[in-house]
Amino acid sequence: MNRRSLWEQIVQQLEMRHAELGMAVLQHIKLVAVSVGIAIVIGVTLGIAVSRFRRLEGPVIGTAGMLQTIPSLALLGFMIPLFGIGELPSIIALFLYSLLPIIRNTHTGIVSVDKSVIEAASGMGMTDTQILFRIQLPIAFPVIMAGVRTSTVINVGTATLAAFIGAGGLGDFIFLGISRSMDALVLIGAVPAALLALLLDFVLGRLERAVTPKGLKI
Amino acid sequence: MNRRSLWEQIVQQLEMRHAELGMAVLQHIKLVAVSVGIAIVIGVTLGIAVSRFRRLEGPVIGTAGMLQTIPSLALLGFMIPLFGIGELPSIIALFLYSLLPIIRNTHTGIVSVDKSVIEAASGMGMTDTQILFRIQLPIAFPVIMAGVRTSTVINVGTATLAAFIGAGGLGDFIFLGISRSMDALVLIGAVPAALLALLLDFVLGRLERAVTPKGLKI
Amino acid sequence: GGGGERNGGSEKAGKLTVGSKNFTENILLAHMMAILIEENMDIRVERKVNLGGSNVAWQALRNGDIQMYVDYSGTIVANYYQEETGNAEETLARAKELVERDNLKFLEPWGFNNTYTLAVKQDLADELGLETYSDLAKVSDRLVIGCEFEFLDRPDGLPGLKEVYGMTFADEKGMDAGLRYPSIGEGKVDVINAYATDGMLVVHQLKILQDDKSFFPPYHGAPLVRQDALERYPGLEALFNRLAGKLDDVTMQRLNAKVDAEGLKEEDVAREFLVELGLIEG
Amino acid sequence: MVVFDNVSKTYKNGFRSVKSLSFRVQRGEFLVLIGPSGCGKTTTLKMINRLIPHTEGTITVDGKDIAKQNVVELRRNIGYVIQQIGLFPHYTIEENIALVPALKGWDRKKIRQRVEELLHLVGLDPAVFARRYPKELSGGQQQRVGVARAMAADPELILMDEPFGALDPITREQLQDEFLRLQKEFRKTIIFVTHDMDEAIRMGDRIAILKDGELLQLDTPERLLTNPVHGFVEQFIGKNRIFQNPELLPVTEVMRSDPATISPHRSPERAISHMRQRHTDTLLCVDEQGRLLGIVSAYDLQGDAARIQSVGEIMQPADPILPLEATARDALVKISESRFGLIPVVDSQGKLTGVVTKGSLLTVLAGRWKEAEAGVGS
Amino acid sequence: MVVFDNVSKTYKNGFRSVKSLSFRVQRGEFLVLIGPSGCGKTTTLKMINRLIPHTEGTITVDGKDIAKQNVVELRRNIGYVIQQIGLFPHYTIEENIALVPALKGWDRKKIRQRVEELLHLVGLDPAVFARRYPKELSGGQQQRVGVARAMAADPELILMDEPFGALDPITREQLQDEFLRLQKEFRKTIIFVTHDMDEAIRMGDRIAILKDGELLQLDTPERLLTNPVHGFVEQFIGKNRIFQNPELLPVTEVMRSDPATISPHRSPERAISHMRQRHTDTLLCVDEQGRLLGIVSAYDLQGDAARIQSVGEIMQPADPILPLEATARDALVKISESRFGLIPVVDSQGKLTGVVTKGSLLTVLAGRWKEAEAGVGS
Ligand SMILES: Nc1ncnc2c1ncn2[C@@H]1O[C@H](COP(=O)(O)OP(=O)(O)OP(=O)(O)O)[C@@H](O)[C@H]1O
Ligand SMILES: Nc1ncnc2c1ncn2[C@@H]1O[C@H](COP(=O)(O)OP(=O)(O)OP(=O)(O)O)[C@@H](O)[C@H]1O
Ligand SMILES: [Mg+2]
Ligand SMILES: [Mg+2]
Repeated sequence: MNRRSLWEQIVQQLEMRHAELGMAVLQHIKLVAVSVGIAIVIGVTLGIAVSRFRRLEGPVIGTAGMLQTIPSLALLGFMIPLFGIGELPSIIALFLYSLLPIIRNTHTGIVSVDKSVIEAASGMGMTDTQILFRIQLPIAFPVIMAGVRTSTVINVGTATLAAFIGAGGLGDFIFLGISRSMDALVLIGAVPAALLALLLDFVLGRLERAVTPKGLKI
Repeated sequence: MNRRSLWEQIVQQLEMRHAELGMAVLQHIKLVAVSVGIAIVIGVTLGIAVSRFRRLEGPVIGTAGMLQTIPSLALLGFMIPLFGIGELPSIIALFLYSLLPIIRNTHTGIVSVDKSVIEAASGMGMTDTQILFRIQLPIAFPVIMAGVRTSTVINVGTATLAAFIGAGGLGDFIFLGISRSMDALVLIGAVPAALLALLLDFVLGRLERAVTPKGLKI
Repeated sequence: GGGGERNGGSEKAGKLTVGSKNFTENILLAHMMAILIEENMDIRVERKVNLGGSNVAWQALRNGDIQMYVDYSGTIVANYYQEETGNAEETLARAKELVERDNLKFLEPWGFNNTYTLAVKQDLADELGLETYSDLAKVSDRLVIGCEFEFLDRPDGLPGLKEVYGMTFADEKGMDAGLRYPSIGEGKVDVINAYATDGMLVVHQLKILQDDKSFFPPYHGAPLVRQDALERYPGLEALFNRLAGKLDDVTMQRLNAKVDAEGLKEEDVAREFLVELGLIEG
Repeated sequence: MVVFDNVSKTYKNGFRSVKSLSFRVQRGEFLVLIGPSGCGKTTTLKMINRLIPHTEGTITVDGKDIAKQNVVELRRNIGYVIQQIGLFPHYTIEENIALVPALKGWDRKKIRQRVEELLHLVGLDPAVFARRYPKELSGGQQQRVGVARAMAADPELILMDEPFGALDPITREQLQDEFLRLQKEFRKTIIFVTHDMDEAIRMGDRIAILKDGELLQLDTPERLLTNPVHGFVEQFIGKNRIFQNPELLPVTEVMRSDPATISPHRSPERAISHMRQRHTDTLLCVDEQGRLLGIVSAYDLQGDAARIQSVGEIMQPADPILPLEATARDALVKISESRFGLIPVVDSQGKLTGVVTKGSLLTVLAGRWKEAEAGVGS
Repeated sequence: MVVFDNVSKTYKNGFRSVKSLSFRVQRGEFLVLIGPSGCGKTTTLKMINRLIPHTEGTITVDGKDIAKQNVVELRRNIGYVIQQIGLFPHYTIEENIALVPALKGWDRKKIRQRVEELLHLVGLDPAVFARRYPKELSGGQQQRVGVARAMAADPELILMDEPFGALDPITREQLQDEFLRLQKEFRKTIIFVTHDMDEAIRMGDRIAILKDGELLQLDTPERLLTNPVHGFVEQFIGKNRIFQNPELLPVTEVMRSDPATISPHRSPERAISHMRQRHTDTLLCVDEQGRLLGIVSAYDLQGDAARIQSVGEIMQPADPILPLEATARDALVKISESRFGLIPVVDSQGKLTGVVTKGSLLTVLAGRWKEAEAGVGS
């Protein structure tokens, strides 16, 4: 069925669509950045809350988990009456999907901090909040970052679904390619998405290394 | 547009489809159990490898991350020529999607184990393998389990996509419901999926608690 | 199914897998094929309905994971083989010709033409006096269109429409097929692309506009079956041809709506229709 | 400042690690908790800052029941040196110490000064160590940082759990000295856990001996040493402790209280026969009130016996002499200066109460040594 | 067994924590490493089992260069007590101790027995502690488990980093005794880090004193005490150490080497004038070869002088006497038994070499005490 080689097709499609592709990449980054950004803030907060008030653990992590099980199409569908179509519902959906790894790793990271360090800190009269921000979060940082990085990478993949609801991004190319059986188009969308995931993970890794205090490095 | 109330619709659909629903739930569990099972074995192994040979970290975690970015439709599409449709390609895809949180948390968990404990262990002549299995893995267990639980819950959601490729499961109901705008059908698929996620998370949590040695509990 | 004895066991017991794409009509038709086989031949039928789109079904068929499903002439020509479509007869002939390359056979169409069309809400149509695509073109700069990705991109989709009718929409939103109806239902878009036989048109009380310049190619639906299956079960082709021409657009729309609007089970609707036609016993 | 009233701690597994503890620590007092491993010292300490909640009784700090106090408030004013050291691995040494002052809102310059001051105090050169991370320090260096950190915000009450356990004697002694100086100067109240009796004796105003969660004795080091109320206390103090710490032993313990005396008016003959009777070659001259006047020796007498009427004429001034409050250590140091090999001990009125001889000193010291030896096998 | 040849360690930040260390530890020897906090003791120890790689020189264990040996093999045969204790938090006490034997494939029953035996050895009741987790133990209890764990598989060479640092004196002494007994009985080679000089003296066959990464002196406790080669060593040992450890001081240091002697054939008159001359009231009788025969006292002489021809007739047997190898402690213990307030010291041929008197003892002991006092200010 391929009258042209895959490579020729890719070149042809890229010639035709390079401007759109640039836009799609930018749009994809925007979707990921905004949704993960919010997810970090909310997810870390919830993770903290859960590690502080143990009875919240079931409800919060359970809810975040249940959100993960809602297929994106269903979630997007439910959102149309509330938020319409386009960016907003996509970002909300992506945000909801990003929560679980961040919440769970924040929680696990915090409760794994060495007890004698916590004891020293509370023994010197630090409030729970101070212990949290100055001791637990910095020491739990690598574990939390593992959650954030997982979440971000998954999010780059999930963000292709924004195409379903008219929010653009690289998903436009991929799903178009799929529905038209044009592997070239799929690749034009999928390769930048994969590269974007690698790039974001790399940047977050650098950030992690830069922010992790020297004393915690191996 | 709904001439019957949502509740009536649900009742009607359940009456008509309860047998299929039961099958779908079992099928869903099978897909999740098999794919997560394999992902735990391979993911933990890779996580260990990555923490042992630090130069593997980039390639392995990068690859697992890139896999996450491939939209499920594209991944499933690529797999048809190789594995056809049905269970096998679904399980392979689900397995691939489950790797990242497990690999990453295994790695993070292992490298976070208290240095003086490792020093004591290696100082008494334990081989790296013995340290791994008797010291690092047990102590990293809560962090690894956080990854496994995240992965499992996400997997329950992703497994709905198996419907695309004829592997059945709860996705059949959800996607039919979506394409027909029948919330009742969506719910009949989504609610059991959510409950399944909760149940699996609960079971894994119990398992975690049962297996975590008393000395590590808070 | 258990109608094996009726044919006196002349056929050697075997297995066939019937597939379908992931929309109501295609699922209904798959069930019809399956029921016909079950009721008339001593063959076990497996249903792999609701596959994720044309592409999945098409690949599964060529792989041999399924032996048959219902496809459309325009889709075959334009989508799978990426050739120009012509009028109904040309397209059908071309489709039949093309699939032979892949050892498939496109059987006789069952009657309906599930072509693309454009739909707006009834009240908007009333308000703006919309009947035809040309009417729509005049006010299109004030309207937002929501459509499937492929429609947005295919030369025989929106780009061609814009050229032929001179439409210029205020915004074009590509989205998943399943989300078009809720989007227009909630007023987030004004116009959507639809299929002529969609049951959802009835549900959402949408008005189908007239393709007054006959822009869209024909999409006549017929079973697409693997050659090897036809050879192995010689009665098969004749069995399916019994339905040829029996399902016009209106009938198809009615059946689709039974599932989409009334929430009936696809298999039940299919069986009921076959009984109605007298092709199987009730 | 700190009052325990019938305080007990029962762990979840039913183990009672502290049993009905009652004691009172004055402001400015240095109390040492000591006892065998696992006797409940750490538990007692941690109950004060509520790191371990007590299960019975009441603890008050500064007159306020700690159970009813805001726990952060309570701890903010208590310095705490944890047994496991527990430095913050992600902070440099400097940041570890600066943390509480920073939380209390001190200004940067003051904090910087304080950190430098404290690092010097614990014997670590700020130029070398301030920017290192805990894992780059030796065990003893880490421990010292832990001490500096507890003192950073200048708390009134300091709880210290074996703070010098990992230090060599020189560093330890320097820190002990600095600490005592600071404590006396600023009247800090300190509760100090140690397992080292020497340290306890050196540092403590009072020492509490715990065993199996019970308080056996709480007393000043001197009274504890001379008056152990319990066999275990005695054993724990160590039989040869006194021998090693002659400054803790009152001179009255090493003197003979029946010195051979004579009135200065007596004749030399009388003196000689008295010496023979008492098996001694020196007599102490005293007046009617028993006040010490001088010393007469056999050698002097033998030479001059014919020439004189009364011993008073050849009596030598008694030097050195020791007051009643003197210690065995004073006696030890002075006995070699003594011409006669003995030192008279006089009370505040100058009255002779006893005499320390080489023999009496050695008898007591060696006697304790022999006891210790006998005790080893038991 | 362990040989250091010019070994140095330079950390990544350029800090040299161990400098050109060379020494040799014999099989069955107990070597103590001691020195101030941060001097490189832990570093030295960890270089032996390659937990810290040395950057220069060679270390051999059992004749093999450790750098060329399989590291697991090497460590498997070396017991190691880590300074931070480092118990495995997820294992019970029992499991912590049983781990290495289990890895070595011992059978269950043997392991069980060994665990019980070791827990008893370190003074923890297996019934109470075997099933607890580390966090449920006090600091000292955890430390003891660490010691038991290192010994579990009965290694030939044991490295111990401040293993008794958190223990009270009684528990510590018990463990020290047990350890010495075991070491002598099974000829273990032990390298032991401590900061406690008493412990070093008590335990070590030889003691190595480190400072700033350099080896200042490596010697037996006796030679170290009497012959410190370096001002710092002397300071570190502590001036009053001898006074506290009379068993370390040879009797020759506290005796007078010019005892007043007399031949048993001499007349009583001659003896009395000799006594007066020497300011003493006892004379030691010796034969022509200088062998000790007995003691003559002034009191005995005064009574019997007229009745006898030679002092030999009233000479008393000399008891107690001390051999040359005796210590000041022996002298201290025996002096009070002595009727005459002195103890003759004889060599192996019975020849008189000196005499210990109360005066000579006190002079030496008090003299050191005074030195110590003078030293405090410096
Ligand atoms: N990772 C490191 N980087 C730089 N210097 C280090 C590092 N680890 C230790 N040091 C330094 O090396 C020196 C020796 O450390 P070591 O742990 O051997 O001391 P130590 O003799 O065991 O002291 P202590 O009795 O206090 O335990 C110390 O001054 C310490 O500060
Ligand atoms: N969580 C716990 N559960 C049960 N028993 C405990 C727990 N924590 C401590 N104990 C026990 O309580 C007793 C007192 O412990 P504590 O830590 O106060 O001892 P300590 O006097 O500080 O000893 P050390 O000098 O060894 O540090 C010990 O016997 C210990 O085993
Ligand atoms: Mg303690
Ligand atoms: Mg050390």
